[in-house]
Parts: sequence; structure tokens; C-alpha cells
Amino acid sequence: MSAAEKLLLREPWDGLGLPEESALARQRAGATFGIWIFIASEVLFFGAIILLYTVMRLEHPDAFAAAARETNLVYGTLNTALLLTSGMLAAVASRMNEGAGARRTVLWCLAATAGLGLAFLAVKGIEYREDIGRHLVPGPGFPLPQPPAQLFFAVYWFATAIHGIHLAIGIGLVARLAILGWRDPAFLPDNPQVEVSLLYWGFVDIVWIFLYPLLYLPGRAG
Amino acid sequence: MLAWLMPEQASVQAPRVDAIFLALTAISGAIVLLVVGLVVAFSIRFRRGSKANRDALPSLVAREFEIGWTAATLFVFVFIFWWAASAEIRAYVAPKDAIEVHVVAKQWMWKTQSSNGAREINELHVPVGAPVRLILTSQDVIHSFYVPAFRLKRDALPGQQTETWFKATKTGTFHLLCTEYCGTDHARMLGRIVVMEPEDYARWLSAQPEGDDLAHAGERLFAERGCAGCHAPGSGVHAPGLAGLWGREIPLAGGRTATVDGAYVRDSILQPKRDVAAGYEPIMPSYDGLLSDGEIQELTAYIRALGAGPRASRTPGRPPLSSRVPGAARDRSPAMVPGAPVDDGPAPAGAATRP
Amino acid sequence: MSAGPTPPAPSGARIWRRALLVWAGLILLLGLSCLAAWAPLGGWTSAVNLGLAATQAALVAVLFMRLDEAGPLVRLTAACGLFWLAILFTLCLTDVLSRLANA
Amino acid sequence: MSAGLAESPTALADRGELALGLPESYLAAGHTLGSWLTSTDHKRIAILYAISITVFFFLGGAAATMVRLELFTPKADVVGADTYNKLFTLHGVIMVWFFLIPSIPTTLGNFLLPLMIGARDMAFPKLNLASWYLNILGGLLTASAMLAGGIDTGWTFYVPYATVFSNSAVSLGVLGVFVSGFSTIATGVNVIATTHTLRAPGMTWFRLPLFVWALYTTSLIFVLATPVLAVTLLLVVAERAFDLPIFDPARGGDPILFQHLFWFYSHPAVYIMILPAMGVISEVITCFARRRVFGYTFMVYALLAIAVIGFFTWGHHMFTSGMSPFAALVFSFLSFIVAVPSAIKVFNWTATLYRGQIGFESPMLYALGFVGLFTVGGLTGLFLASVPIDVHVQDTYFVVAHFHYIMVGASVSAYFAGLHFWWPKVTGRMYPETWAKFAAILMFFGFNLTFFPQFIAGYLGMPRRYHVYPPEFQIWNVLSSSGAAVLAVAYLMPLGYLTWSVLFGERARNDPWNASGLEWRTTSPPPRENFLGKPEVLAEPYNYHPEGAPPVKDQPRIPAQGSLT
Repeated sequence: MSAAEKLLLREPWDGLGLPEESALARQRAGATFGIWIFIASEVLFFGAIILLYTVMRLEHPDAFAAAARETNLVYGTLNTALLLTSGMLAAVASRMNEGAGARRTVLWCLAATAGLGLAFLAVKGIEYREDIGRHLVPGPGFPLPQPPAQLFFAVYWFATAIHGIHLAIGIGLVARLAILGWRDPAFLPDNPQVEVSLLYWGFVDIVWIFLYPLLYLPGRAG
Repeated sequence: MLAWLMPEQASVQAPRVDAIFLALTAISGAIVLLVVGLVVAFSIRFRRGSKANRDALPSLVAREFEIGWTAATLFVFVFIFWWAASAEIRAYVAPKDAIEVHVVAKQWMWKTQSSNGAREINELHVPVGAPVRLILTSQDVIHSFYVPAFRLKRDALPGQQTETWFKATKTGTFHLLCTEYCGTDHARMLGRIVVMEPEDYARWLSAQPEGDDLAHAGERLFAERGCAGCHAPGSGVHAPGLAGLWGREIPLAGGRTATVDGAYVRDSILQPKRDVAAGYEPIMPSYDGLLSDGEIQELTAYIRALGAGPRASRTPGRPPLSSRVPGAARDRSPAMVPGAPVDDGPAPAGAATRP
Repeated sequence: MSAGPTPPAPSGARIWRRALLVWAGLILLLGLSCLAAWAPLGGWTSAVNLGLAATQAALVAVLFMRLDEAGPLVRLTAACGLFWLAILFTLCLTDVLSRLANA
Repeated sequence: MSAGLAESPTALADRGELALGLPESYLAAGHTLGSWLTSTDHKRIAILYAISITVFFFLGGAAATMVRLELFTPKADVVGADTYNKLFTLHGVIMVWFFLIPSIPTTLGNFLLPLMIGARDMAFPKLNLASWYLNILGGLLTASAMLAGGIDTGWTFYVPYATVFSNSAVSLGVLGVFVSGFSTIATGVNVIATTHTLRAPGMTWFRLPLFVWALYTTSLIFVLATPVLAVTLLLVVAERAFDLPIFDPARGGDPILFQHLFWFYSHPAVYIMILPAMGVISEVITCFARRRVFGYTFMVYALLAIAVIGFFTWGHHMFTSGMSPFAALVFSFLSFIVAVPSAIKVFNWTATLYRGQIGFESPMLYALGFVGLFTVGGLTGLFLASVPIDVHVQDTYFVVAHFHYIMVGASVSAYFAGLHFWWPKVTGRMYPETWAKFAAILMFFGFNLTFFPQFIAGYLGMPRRYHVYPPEFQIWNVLSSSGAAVLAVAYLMPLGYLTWSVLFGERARNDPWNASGLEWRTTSPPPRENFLGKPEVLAEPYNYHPEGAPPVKDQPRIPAQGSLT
């Protein structure tokens, strides 16, 4: 236990002159707080994209409804379900990681989280291919007559691509934890990095939860 | 002294702006004097080693001072806001009888088209004492229509219309400047506003050639673009007739009403399904992307002319352009005109002639 | 943010049970949003869908991202993000909506 | 003066001061380039930042020099239109994002925050180093845009000019700014987490020095505003690179929306520049007036109020843009409100002088200059907040003068005040005081000569971003350009004598100014661990005199007036 904590304790928390256990607790609290500050920052980042969408949709409601009808609801819903499931596994991993008892479960949950993330990207890739096949890319050959419908697809590509990049970073973080934890049994238990990475994962989930109704659901009724 | 530090006042708005400006300058000057005066006085009196009294302040005084000057600044600032805002609200809506001028900005020139027919480049002739309503748009990037002597500025946005108005109070020639950075020749996107006595203006106006009349161009478009197929009197399609419509309040489907003005006509052309006139089917297709801003302005002018009754025709064959306005042609179009040779010197839009 | 040692962790079975329950709720809400999108709700469709999304997001934030056991500082941080987002939306839409109303 | 070189960098001016085993100073912890470029020591990262922002400052300054040279006459006789447009864009982009925004928080802030709160380092030292690399990467991208032909959009990147019409290297420059945005977010996260989690025992929130409060509130803006800029710039890149219709009005986009998003960041960015400056000034004025700061809690709440209300006022940049008149009034009102806490701060600084023991060493000269320039800059902000005046002066030199009073007059003065004040702590050396005083006075007068005429030119109607202009404005431009020459000399002087002092300056004592802050309770320069032992805070900040007792005459312990000879 003590050896593991020595391994995990970092600058400047090791210089606080506290007992190791409480120094590590301070470090974990600091790391959690730090990632939450970053998440607050990211809220504004994606918030600005959603504001862009909102204003455009207020200005061109009909074109947006018509354009949103062209997105593939099946892929979108499937992807939402994938991310929600991965979010659950991430939460289980994060909670199980406190204490050394459940290392294997944590490892499996991390691997499954990253795997579901990859599945999301794969589905997204198939969907992108289909979208491109249907010329749903703003520019010449765009199938819908209303010019503002292209605005919708500009936001669609931009928002999903940015979300995809965030998700890819998340997959990288989670996969790294899984690999390091698999190699070194002392790495995962109580490591603050697990909670930090999984909080980020949760945030990327939430972003998609909002993108889904904005990009896939408008204009379906009537 | 002041004349050196203030631009000329040539509109109704100018003295109002200057009054607020001078008052604010006075208040600010007083505050700066107070702060700098105190800093200097304290610096001298309490310099290191001086014999001034340095006993501690009672803490009650400190708190009262804080609350006092917080409240005082808040009060002063809210008062200035109220004053400036009321001046702005008063100046916001243009009078109903204003001359309507459409301004189209493009890199790097101003095109002005008066609803009474005059069409100019980098120039605008207006009569003194008459309100002029400007409807601005741009064909490329954002520009800004700035006349310092009128204390007037409004951005010209591509794809949208903005409005402002002024009433000139002085005859003379005034700078028209572009103040929204718009690319290479931003600094040469200059023009002039020529304010004339009403009789001079009438004479100048009657000298304008008829060919490039907005409403006539609109009439041509009305036929060419198929508008006439539905909206002309006697058409088989059930579409509203347009004669006499301008300026009226008309009922819309859904129980609302709308006033037929430039914005409404524009919307009806670009988004016909949004505000459908009561009793008609929403069958008109959108012309979004099919008509340029200039063409929409021409159509608007045509519809306006239909409502304004028969147009006063002018005698053809009079000498062209503003040959009776003092100054050579070069002086009157000082800014860069595409295709014209570029003079790298400053545009002498300059020394505004004072009456 | 508590600096002291963390309380004893709940048992694995409890963690799984709770997580699966929340997950089922989330999937149910996902199904509901799909249905709502097709239901003839008129102008309310978007509001209903965004309401469902907000519920889902709240579930994820509170139960998956562990805001339920987080200290006041972390909760305040999350609230700050939302508050500033509200500033951005409110003032920007003040302009856009009043421009659209006048157009 | 000759003794300076012979001694080791760990040596102290007065060996009796802190003879507790004399730990190695952070400067002596490694002399290779690698020991600097991989260091996670907040003090070394601060030095790295100081070097990079100095380079950017003189790059931006060179562009400004060309601009002022061109404006000497109404004709285009130094550079042509396109070159001029690229020059003022370069000046704006470099100065805003690579000098002013990182200036105080990442140099003085990075160096002093852990020292002031009694911590060993920032909360996330690796993130701190990474943020410097991001900043450099961003700077290099933007600088390479200059090599790739320059950017001609102005620092505001207004659409549709920047997206559809400009043929210059906009994407590259915008990406540079985007990357540097993540650098400032990282700094912000670090500062907030450090302030919350690493305060020494006894350092309660209301014992924090005002400079720490200023850094903390600045970081709130870093974290909450910068992401919006990042998205906005990314959208510009997406529109340019992938031809996505986003803001292009020809395809249904709304250019005013770009302005909202841009100013949501860029107005609070002004407070990013001024809040840390206010913190520096509070430290300097209290030290040289030998007094507790007047109304400490009001000063703290004023900082917080400025940081929060500053987010509500961005619309005053857009009064003429076609924004709805209703929104214009809302923004106008909020802009007046944000001026109140700024006024409180000015009054409190003035009141701090009252019954002090005021000394006029160079940091204090800069600080007093700051108070005057900030007052003028702040008050002219009221002119711009009132709609009718703003309609007249928007995008004229009045605006240029106003924001230079705040961003250059105030912020840069404060930066120099802080630089001189903490120079002995950072380098362990004293600078030549006479030269420093002369530079401070020259900077004040040079600045006013440069920028005050611009208020007049602006009210007379001279638009900004004009390289040729109607000849009646020439007199004001000549005055301004002459002032700029004076200002250039004043800015070059510290570069000279401060560099000189690093090599030949006298050894500094641990606390040459007899200041009260925790950062002075260690060696000059401090050791890697910052403190010899664990600091504990027992009293309020600015404890220059016992509560209720008058301040005493207290000479700073600096060597006899140094000179270059």
C-alpha cells in the first residue's frame, strides 16, 4: 500500500509535509477539482457551438427541420445507446477503483469503455460515409433546395467532428490506463488519473446527449 | 479653440451628441483632476519623512467612505446612462416623411440610390432640413457608413438591411468614411455628402438621367422574373395585387397584421411562407438566392411607386448629371472607383465648405 | 473536496446494481426522446426533447460523474460552467430574438 | 560592481540575513538549456515566459513603429495599403495574444503565486510547462503566418472578410491563436487549483495578497471565456479550409453572431489584461506608502465584480453593427455598471496613500503613473458605453486611444512596476535605480504624447485602420508618432539596464523594500523548494504598521544609487 502511494504521489503534493495517505487524498482532490475546472471550460466550448446552432435554427427554422430529417436516426440512436452504456461502465470503473479489491473489474470496465468508444467512432464513420454518398456536404451537389439547409450540415459536420476528436482523446486516455493497469498491478488502485480520465469521459457523453436531439430529432413529426 | 477640437455640427443629432460628450468630458475631467490632485497632494504631504500627522483613521470612517463613493459613482454612471439612452431612443425612429435612400456598399465604393430616382457613386446629395432615411446593405464584406459631421454611423451588412436616418442642418460638403475595416482599400473608401438648399436640390434632381431609375428597373424585373405572372392585375393565379399597397397595414393569415414597408417586401420575396397575406394560399416560391440585394431594392422601389400613385415624370433631354453643382467632376468623386486610375494621395474629400 | 481519508467503498454488487438502474433509466429516456420526436407535439417537440436530454445529462453528471458525493467546491465549479453558459445564451439571444421580432 | 561576477549565483548580499544552510537557488539548479526547457519549476517556467513575451513584445512593437511611421503623413509613403493592413494586424494579434494576455499572469504570476501563498510549486507543474510549450507553438504558428505572407484581417478577424474575402494566411494565424488559447486555459486551471488547494496553513482567503486575488479572478476569465474564442476561431478555420457555410451571409450565415461570440471572449480579455495589473499596483502602492491597503475587502469584491460583470458587457463593441437597439441599451447599462468597481479601486489606491510614508522608488513611479492612466482610460470607457457617443466614435482613433490607455498605459506600466519591484527576488540582483526612474518618467510622458492626441483625432472623425487619411488630421498624427518615438526609447531602456543588472548588478537582499509579503520571507533568488522550512501565516496582508498605529519612516535597503558606470 505504502509503496503504491509513493509511486502515485507527485510534485508538489509530496512536499506538503503531510502523512502519505492524506497527501495522496489532497492530490486526488486537487486532480478532481482541476479536471472539473477544465470541464467547466469545455461547457463553454461546446456551449458556443450549441449557441451557433440555436441562432441559425431560430433564423431558418424550416430549413433546419428539413435538413435534420436527412440525418440517419438509426445510427444516431445506436451511437447514443453506445455512449450511454460506456458512460455506465466508466462510472462503475471509477467507483470500483477506490480500494484495491476490484482491479480485474476495473480493468475490464476500462477496456469495455474504450471499446464502446471505438464502436461509436466506427458507427460514426459508417454514417459519415453514407452522408458523403448522399452529398450531404455543403457545397455544389447538395441535395436540399433551401440554402440554409447547408448551414445545418455545416454545424452537423463541425459539431460531430469536434465531438469525435474529444472522444478519440478520451479513448486514448482510457486505453492508456487499461494498458498500464494491465502491466503493473499497483498502477490502477486509488490512482487519481482514473477518476480524472473518467470524468472527462462522462463530459464527452453529456455533449453527445445534447447533440443527439439537436442534430437527429428535429423535423421528424409531420 | 473648440472648433479645432470638435468636428462640424451639421445634423440634428450632432449638437445632442456633443452635449452629452461635453458633459461627460466635464465629469471625467473633474474626476481625473480629483484623483490626480489627491495623488499629487498626498505624495507631497506624506512623502517619506515629512512631518505630517499620520494617526490611524477610525475604521468607521473607512467603511462610510467606501459606501459613499460606491454609491456616488453608481449614481453618476446610471444618470449618464439614462441621459445617453434617452437621447438614443429619441433618435432611433426615422420620421415617416423621410426621403428614402438605399445605400449599397461594396469593396471599395458606396452606391447610393434615392427613392426619388437619383443614383450616385461615392456621393449623396440631400436637401437641407429634410429627414433622410438610409437603408444600408453590402454586397461583400461589412462596411460602415460614417459621416462625422452628422455624428452618424451604421454598419452595412451583407445579406441584411440596416437602417438609420439623419436630418442635415447645414449646407456644405461633408466626409463620408468607411469605418469597418473592409480590406485593401478600406482607407480609400471615401465619399461625400452634399447638403443643398431645397431649391438647388430640386434643380439637381431634375437633372438626373432617367434611365437608371430604381422603380423603372424594378418594373422591368417584375416582368422578367415572372412576378407579373401572378401579381399583375388580371392574372389567373389567386395572388394579392400590389397597387396601392405601400405603407398600408394589411391583415395576415393567423390574425396578425403587417405594415408593407421595405422589410416586409423583402421578407415576402425571400421567405414568402412566413407572413402570408390573409385570404391567400402560401403558394409563392422563395426567391432567396435568385435575386440580388440590388434587384430586391429595385422591386421594392417599384412596389412603392405603385402605391405612391403615378410617378412624376421628368423632362427628358436636360443636361446630364450634376453639372450645376460647383466643383469639377474629379472633386466630386474623390474615392476610388473601380477601373479608374488610383491616386495614392489622400482623398481630398476634405475641407468641408462652410456656408 | 475532502482532504481526509475517503469513507469505505460500497460493495461491488451495490455499485453494479445502482449503475445498471441508472443505465436502464437513460435508455428509457432515449426511447422516449425518439418517440417524442415523432409525436405530433407541434412547437413543443424541441422543448420536450431538450428537456429529456437535460434529464439524461443530469443523471450522467450526478450519478456517473459522481457529483452526488463530490464536495461543494466541485459542485460550485460545475455550476459556474452552467452559469456562464447562461450569460452567453441570454445576452446573445436578447439581441437575436429582438432582431428577429423586428424583422 | 566588479564583485558581482565572482560570487556564485547562490550567494546572498548580506550573509547574516538567512544563514540557515543557504540552499541552492533555483537559478543554480542546472545551467544547461535542457535544464531550463524541461524544468517543472514554476520559477523557471516564469523566466521562459518572460523571455518569450519579451520577444513577442518587441516584434509587435516593431510593427507598431512601422504603423506610426506610415501615419506621419496623410499619404502612403512608407508602405502600401496591403502591407499596412498586415502590419496593424500583426501588431494587434501579437500584442494581444502573445504579449498582453500572458504578460503578468504567466511571468510574475507564475513566479509569485506559490511564493505568495506559501506553496512549493503550482498544483500541476507539468501542465504549467506544457502551457508554455503551447504558447510557443501558437506563437510560432502565428509568426509563420507572417512569413507565409501575413494576415490582413485586423486582430478581430471579422467575418465575412476573414472567411471569404481575405487572401492572406488567415488560417495559419488563427490556428496559432487557437493553440495559445489552450495555453491560457491550462494556466487558468493551474492558478485556480493552486489557490484553492495549496495555501499554507493560516493563509485564509481574506489573508491572500490582492495580487493573488487578481490572478485568481483573471484565471476565472481564462477558463470561462477562452473556450468561446477557441470555437469561434475554429469555425473561421473550418469555413476557410473546408468551405463550410457558417458565417457567410451569402449562404444564410449571420456575421453579427460571429461578433457576439468573438466579443464574449475579447471584452473579458481586456479584464484579463487589467486585473493582474491592478493586483501588482496594490502590492506596490502599499509597500511604498508603507500602509495597509485601504478597504481590503472592498478591493477583493471589486476584483470579483469586475471579473463577473465583465462578462455581461461585450455588446458595447457592437452598437453600430446592426445589433437590435433593445440589446444595445441592455449592454450599455451593464457597461456603465462594470465601471463602478473599477472606480472603487482607484479611490482605494488613492486613499491608501493618505497618511502614508511615501517613497518614490521606480516601481512606485510606475504605479502612480498607472493610477493616472487607468483613470483616463476607464473614464473614456464611459464615453464608449453611452450609445450616441459610441455611434460617433466607434472604430475611430478615440477607441484606439481608449484601449491603449487601458492595455498599454495601465497594463504595461503595471507590468514594469511589478518587474522592477520583484526583480531583486527573481534575479537576486538590483537594477540601476536612476535609470529606472528616468525610464518610468519617460514612459509616462511618451505614452501620453502618443495616445492623448488620438482622442482628439478620433472625436474629429479619423477612422482607425486607415493608412492614408484626410490631411486635416495630420497634426494629431504627427504628435502621436513623435510620442511613439519617445515611447520606443522608454521601452528599450529597461531591456538594456535590466539585462545589464543580471550580469553586473549589485546583490539584492532577501527583502530590499522591507515589504510584507510571504514571497520576501525567503532568499533572493529563492531555492527550488521556495522556502526554508514550512511557512505559516499569522497575520493579515500588508502588515506594514500595527493596526491603529501610524506607519514609520522606513528606508528601503537598496544599495547606493546604481549607475551604468
